[in-house]
Amino acid sequence: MVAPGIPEVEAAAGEDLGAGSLEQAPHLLAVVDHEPEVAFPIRRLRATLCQHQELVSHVDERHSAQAPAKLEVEQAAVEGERLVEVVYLQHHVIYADEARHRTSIGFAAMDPAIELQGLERRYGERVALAGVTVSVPRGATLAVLGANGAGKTTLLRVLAGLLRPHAGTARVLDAELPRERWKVPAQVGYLGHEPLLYRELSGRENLQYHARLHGVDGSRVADLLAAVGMERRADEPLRELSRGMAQRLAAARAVLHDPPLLLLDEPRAHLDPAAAELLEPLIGRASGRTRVLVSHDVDGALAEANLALGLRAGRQVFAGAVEAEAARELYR
Amino acid sequence: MIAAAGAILRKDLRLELRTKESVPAMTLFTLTVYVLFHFGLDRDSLDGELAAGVLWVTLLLAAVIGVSRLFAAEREQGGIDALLLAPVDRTSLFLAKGAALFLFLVAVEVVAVPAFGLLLLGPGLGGALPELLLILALGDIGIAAVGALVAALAAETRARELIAPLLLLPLLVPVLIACAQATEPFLRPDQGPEDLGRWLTLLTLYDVVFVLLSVAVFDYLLED
Amino acid sequence: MPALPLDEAGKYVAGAYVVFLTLVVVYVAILGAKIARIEREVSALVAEEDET
Amino acid sequence: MYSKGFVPLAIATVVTLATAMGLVFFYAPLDADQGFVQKIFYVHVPMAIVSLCGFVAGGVMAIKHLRSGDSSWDMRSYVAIHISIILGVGVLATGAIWAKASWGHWWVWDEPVLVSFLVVVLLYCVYYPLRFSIEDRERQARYSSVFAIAAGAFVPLNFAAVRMAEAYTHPRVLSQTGGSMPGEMRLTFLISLLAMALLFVTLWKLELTSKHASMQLKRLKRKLAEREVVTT
Repeated sequence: MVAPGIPEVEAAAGEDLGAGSLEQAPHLLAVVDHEPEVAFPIRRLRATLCQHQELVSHVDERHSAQAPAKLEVEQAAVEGERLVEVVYLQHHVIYADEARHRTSIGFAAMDPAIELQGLERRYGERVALAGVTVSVPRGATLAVLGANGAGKTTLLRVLAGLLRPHAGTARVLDAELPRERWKVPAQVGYLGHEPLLYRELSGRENLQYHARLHGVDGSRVADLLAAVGMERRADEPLRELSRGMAQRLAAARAVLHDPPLLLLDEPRAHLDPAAAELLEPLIGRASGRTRVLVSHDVDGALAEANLALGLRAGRQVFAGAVEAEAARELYR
Repeated sequence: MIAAAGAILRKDLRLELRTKESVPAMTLFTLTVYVLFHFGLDRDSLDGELAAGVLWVTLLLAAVIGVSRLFAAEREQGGIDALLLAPVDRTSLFLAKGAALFLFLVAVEVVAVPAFGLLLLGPGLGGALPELLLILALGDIGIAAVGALVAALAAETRARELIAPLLLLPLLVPVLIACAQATEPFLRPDQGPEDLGRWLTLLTLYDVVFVLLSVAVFDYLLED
Repeated sequence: MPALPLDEAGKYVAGAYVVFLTLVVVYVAILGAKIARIEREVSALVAEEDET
Repeated sequence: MYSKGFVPLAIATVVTLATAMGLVFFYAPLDADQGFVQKIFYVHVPMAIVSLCGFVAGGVMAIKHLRSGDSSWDMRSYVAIHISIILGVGVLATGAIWAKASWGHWWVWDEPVLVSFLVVVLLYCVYYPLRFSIEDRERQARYSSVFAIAAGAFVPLNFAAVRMAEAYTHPRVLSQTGGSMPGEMRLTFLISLLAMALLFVTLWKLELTSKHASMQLKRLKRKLAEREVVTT
């Protein structure tokens, strides 16, 4: 059922995608639903998708009494060789998970991973963040852009539950901040400026310590050390390693508990291209995780993001799709 | 909670073994203070009240060093953030830090108390070893509980090097009173326990109050 | 300890009560200064608003 | 916000204070062995009791703050501790004068109230540097509350410890313990205590009102400043 689709969406697809990006990876997106009351979210979703051109979609909207969607999703997953992302409604997440499994690619449910409404945070009298309103679907990447001191790191720390929001509402996965802060740590991987590792301990010891804190099996430590290419030097104390190596270990630390949400603060700082490549499956787009990415590399960040949030002096300048040229305005 | 506390404690002990920051410094400090007391008091050997006072004041001052270093690694290397990013209770941090401080104090005393016996004490120490160990243990629990709380309180302030000792020492006055009074009879030439029970009761009460209190309030520290 | 004669004791008693009263008066004076500052700032604000 | 019932309270405070003073100097009998010097007792001891209760009350308010997250309780706790420290300094000063008058020394270590007070005041003096070296408002409130709770629990423990130590090394029963006082003395003492307590509450409310007013003023200024930014 993937092949024919709703004409208007196909038309949109044709217009929005340049030939080049179609060849690269036409992101097909199947939405299957059978309940009339969710027609609205589908339409909203479609609108969102049209804004984000790399997420061109096949939207199938059906209204039948029962909900035998499983078969169709499976079919979509199998048939859709080009099915890169399956966006699915929360009613059928269980089926969508199956589809995800078959395609081994991420999916986004309509239930957003992050939903911020008028978020505010002060330091004493100084306002660090105000009026931030953004919604990030599951599996999507949000690029946070802005000059130094614009509030990017503050936003990440609020999302990580390290800072308490002072006003507005913030929902991170299924946790309402700050009331349900305790739910956040298990689901969030945070990679900030500091590696959050002890200099006197080796990479392995550091990761084992974090594995114990997270209640993760120790065998994952060895796997991750291999994945970040640090096996050979895993037993040297951190202070003897270069900043880039520490950053690789920090990335391993951030994904130790396989979190669905990653908060990345310039994750590729200090990394050479090879190392950056190596970390791609862990913290890159292909990891299938929802990501919030703070970066000063406007083009790079926009290329791997589905939506962007621009901050200036703590205020939101834009949220959603944005042209690189407009984003660069932030730094002027 | 216990598992997380265990993980933090193991990490702290491993860090201490590797950096040798706290315990050697604390031990060296106690020995230096003995020398200072020798010259300051101009006495070759002490006994009774004076001996108990010198011993416990020295141990408390050494504890100040331990307390001021207790959160140093966490503060400088982001350990607090890492902990808040892990699904663990902050109470486990208190338990781990208290236990670490307790072990540090025990390690210091293993050297410092015999050294006191050798350097300054007139009468021998051996006669009342079990009682002395009990007093030391109860005193150390009190110091560890209050020390971990104070270290966490001071960790986030600007003038933490000043605030930690200024907070810690008055809070430890009851420990000093009880420990010195309880130890004193054993350091007299005519050894014999005197009112040991009431001082141990006071110490136990102090330990219980401050351990429970710290567990109750620790959750409010180290957040945002 | 024999009781001090009245003239001697009077000095000390007076001293103690003077300490107490001084504390209270100084405290109230400081509070008064604070309130005066608040009053000044409010007046300044009102004046500013009147101008605009 | 904090000024409700302030006028009757202030009047009651002044009346009770005046009554207490009158009773102290014209009604209470001279102490059998201390003579006129014993009059210091009527200011020293009530001040000590009220100050201690203030410290403990500060701890209780701090518990309320941590429980409710309402920062006004932190303010209440802060002001209670602040006034208690001032009274504590008064206790030390009057205690020293009393000691000089009755024992000939400005400081005596075998007076448990005085010694405990020294320790307590030393501890609470650290409240200010602790509180004001934390910039973030919320964290300041939380850390101050934790301190207030720990110190509040410490106060009675410290008293027990010091009293035990003094009683052990200097077995001497003080003549001014409540039980043995004659009726007139006791009445005078109780009125003095009441006056001191009322004074504490009055000052507490006064300080809170002033603090609240200046906070409101700051907010108003910020609002006006924001409005100007918008309009220009």
